[in-house]
Amino acid sequence: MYKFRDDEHVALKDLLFDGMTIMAGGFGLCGIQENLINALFVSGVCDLTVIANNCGVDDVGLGILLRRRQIKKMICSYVGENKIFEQQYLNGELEIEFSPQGTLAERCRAGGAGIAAFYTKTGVGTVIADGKEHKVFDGETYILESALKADLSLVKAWKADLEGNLVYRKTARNFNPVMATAGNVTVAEVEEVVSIGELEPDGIHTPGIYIDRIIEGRSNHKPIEFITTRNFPDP
Amino acid sequence: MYKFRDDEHVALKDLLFDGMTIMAGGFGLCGIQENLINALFVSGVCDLTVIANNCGVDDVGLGILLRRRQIKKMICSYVGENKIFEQQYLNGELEIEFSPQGTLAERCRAGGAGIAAFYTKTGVGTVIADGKEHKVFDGETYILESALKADLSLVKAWKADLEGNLVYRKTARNFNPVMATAGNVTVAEVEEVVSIGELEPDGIHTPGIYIDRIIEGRSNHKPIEFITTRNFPDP
Amino acid sequence: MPWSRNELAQRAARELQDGFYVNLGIGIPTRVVNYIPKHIDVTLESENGMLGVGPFPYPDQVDADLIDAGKQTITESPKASYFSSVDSFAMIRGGHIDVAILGAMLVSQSGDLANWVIPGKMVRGMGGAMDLVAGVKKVVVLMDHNAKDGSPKFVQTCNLPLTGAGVINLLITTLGVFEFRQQQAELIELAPGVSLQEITDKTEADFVVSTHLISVPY
Amino acid sequence: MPWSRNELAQRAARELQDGFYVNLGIGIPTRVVNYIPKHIDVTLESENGMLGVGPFPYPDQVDADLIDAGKQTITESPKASYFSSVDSFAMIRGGHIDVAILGAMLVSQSGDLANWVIPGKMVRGMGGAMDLVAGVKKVVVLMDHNAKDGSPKFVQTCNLPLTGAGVINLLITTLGVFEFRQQQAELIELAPGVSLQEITDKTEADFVVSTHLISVPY
Repeated sequence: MYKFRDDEHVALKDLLFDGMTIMAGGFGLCGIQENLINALFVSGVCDLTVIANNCGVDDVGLGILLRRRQIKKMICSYVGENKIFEQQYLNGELEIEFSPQGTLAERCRAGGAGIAAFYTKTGVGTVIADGKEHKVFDGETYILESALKADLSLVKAWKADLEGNLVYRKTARNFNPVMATAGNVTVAEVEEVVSIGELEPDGIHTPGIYIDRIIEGRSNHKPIEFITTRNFPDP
Repeated sequence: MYKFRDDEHVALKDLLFDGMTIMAGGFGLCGIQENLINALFVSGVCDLTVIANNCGVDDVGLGILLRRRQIKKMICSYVGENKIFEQQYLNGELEIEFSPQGTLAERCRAGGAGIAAFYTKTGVGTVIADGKEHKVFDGETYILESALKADLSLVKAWKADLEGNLVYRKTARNFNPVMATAGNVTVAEVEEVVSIGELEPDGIHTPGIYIDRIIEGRSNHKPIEFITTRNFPDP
Repeated sequence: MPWSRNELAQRAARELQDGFYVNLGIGIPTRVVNYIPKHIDVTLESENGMLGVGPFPYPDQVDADLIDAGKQTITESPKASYFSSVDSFAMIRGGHIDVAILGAMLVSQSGDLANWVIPGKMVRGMGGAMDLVAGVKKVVVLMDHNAKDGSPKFVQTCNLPLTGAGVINLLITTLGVFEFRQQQAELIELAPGVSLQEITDKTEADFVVSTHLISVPY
Repeated sequence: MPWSRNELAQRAARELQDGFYVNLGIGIPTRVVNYIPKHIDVTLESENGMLGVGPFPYPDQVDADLIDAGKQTITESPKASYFSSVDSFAMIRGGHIDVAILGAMLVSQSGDLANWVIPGKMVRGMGGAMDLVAGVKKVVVLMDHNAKDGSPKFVQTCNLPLTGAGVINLLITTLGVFEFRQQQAELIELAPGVSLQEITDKTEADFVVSTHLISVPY
């Protein structure tokens, strides 16, 4: 019970400070924290370093934070289609650090799992390897990549119980479970809060130990970036 | 369908060779591969390097392989109560490499995940750190631990579908999912094989991509090392 | 006559075997799915966290929680499983995916791939492409043999930022098929009616010609 | 009079706070569970892969798939979750467990812990102990102040292989409580009726005495 908060503003209020680092789960617009991101926008917290796979689009997801110039630096694998982002980047108002998607995920995992750094083959021979330690294992070259941590992690799940055990739905899982582990404080936005005992213990994706606060999202628009369909078969 | 095999002998027959490295999931006697280990025993394959958290007890689990002196080297975190093991070790017939339990798990994960090595705090200042690379990150000292892989991984799950998607039950999960990822070939022993579509896609613990062959265990004794109970409450 | 883009996809589909786990990149590679022989069971992976990608949904099946790595709505096959981005890239980097089929801007004669920076456009990021080419067992690249202005895309050295160095196993262009061994390209197949002279003229890269070159008159 | 082993466990329970996630080692530490105040909600972790360890089962509830890290049969609490050994030690090493309470053979004045090699016996392995002491936020050690032969167990330097160097935050012995800060031990509490003279005589380690030393006459 003590983890549940009434709304997204209450859940974040005392956790925000200018210059902080925030991790946010999500892939494109799938599995993003609509309500918590809105609370970030309303709070006006600025000079943020944001670690997320993408930065939303102009009017949705993390993209809305660009309107008030709240983001100083993005650590991501792909920017996405975002005009304001492009403009601020080309003006030098926004810094980007690209990390290959798997390396980004693994760096967050390392941050949450007490691993300081790891050797990966990804990026060897590319600009990503510039300035990084190289080492040969079994005749193959690897580069050293370091852990990422955040002051605050925002995650979106399908269901939570009051202990903070989380279950995600389909591909909305993506970066959410790993980012839940790498925040100094982690706040989860879910579609439904259920009683303790309702989630199957063998089926829990994120154990409650990683979750400090939970809100039930007031709005769940779940926008879709590209709707692709096939035609109904002929009857 | 093509992954299912009739029994444990058929499943392993063409995969075994003297001097090979085998990983086996399980913690104590919980989540061990009773039938597959029996097939290893029957096959007589020898000079094995076995990577497992423990080595069973005298008459159960991996311990039975000691009777025919099939194991040359164990990589494990805890030997357990095993007289034959002790005897063969003290006679110099058996080599042991101890790895702290979390480091052992992480080394197997690295093997399966394309990570050559990683820096951990575990073991700094102990004999485990002897001869290993040390490096300071953010003022703390870490040691470099390397990946483990196997020619063959044996895992035990509760249920499998014919695609090889696995679900484990309670603490019988332990090392099984990670070892499924680090074998050149992985064979799963399960209590029940179900049709494709019967397992909830959000609840699958090991995706079928990691599983090459499946058997339904003929015997499931599931021995318990220490039965501890409390008294029934007074009526 | 050079292969059409659909024929590129059709040729790539011949690299798939029964039981393979496959990752298809955005663009032409997605068309490969239309040419997988019916008797072959292939499982499609999407690097945002699923195995067993199904076809696009009917309009009433669209689910915002179910998209592929191209952010398009999809469906799940009966054997589908979902996992996190961490587990997805552990699978990719760990060499568990059998084949990745990707597009390219430039390919070098030593098997370097450049496909994440488009000249003159803002750099949008490499997404999962660097992980895929570094980890997947076999990397197949599909591309037009030449750019729209006729300039070669199979070159001696890529003058664009690389996605991976020496990572390509098979290059299928509109004019032919090249196999890479020890970072050396070998022409193994010509598109129907394409001559060795033509492909040599339109290629900047050095390559050897297979003694078993497949060449079909148009 | 020195604390009994149950009183050690009782004293250790006072280190627990509402909402804490706790790992209890084998031996005396398991008794801590009997002294957790009713109004405090503590979640027990077992490093073989679960959070929310419940009490021992009734005889008809015994489940071979449900054991703790000591390989004893247990039950699950309603908020339980299961996970793999990899995820369990990611949790431990990543600093997510609030307190680990462990036993010891020897403890040094700089907070070194030796508890995995028993002199004269075959080395059975460290299990998860090295990971726990390296990763958990607060490491509390419970032990008899002296060995059966009277020799000190709180020493200047451990002459047994270490489980971790400088990892202990709080040492609770049968004679008193020591806190470690910057690898320097400070005596903060005496067992009832134990004098500063007695504990000093029975200790080989150097320690400072807190200006707020808690000392209760027996």
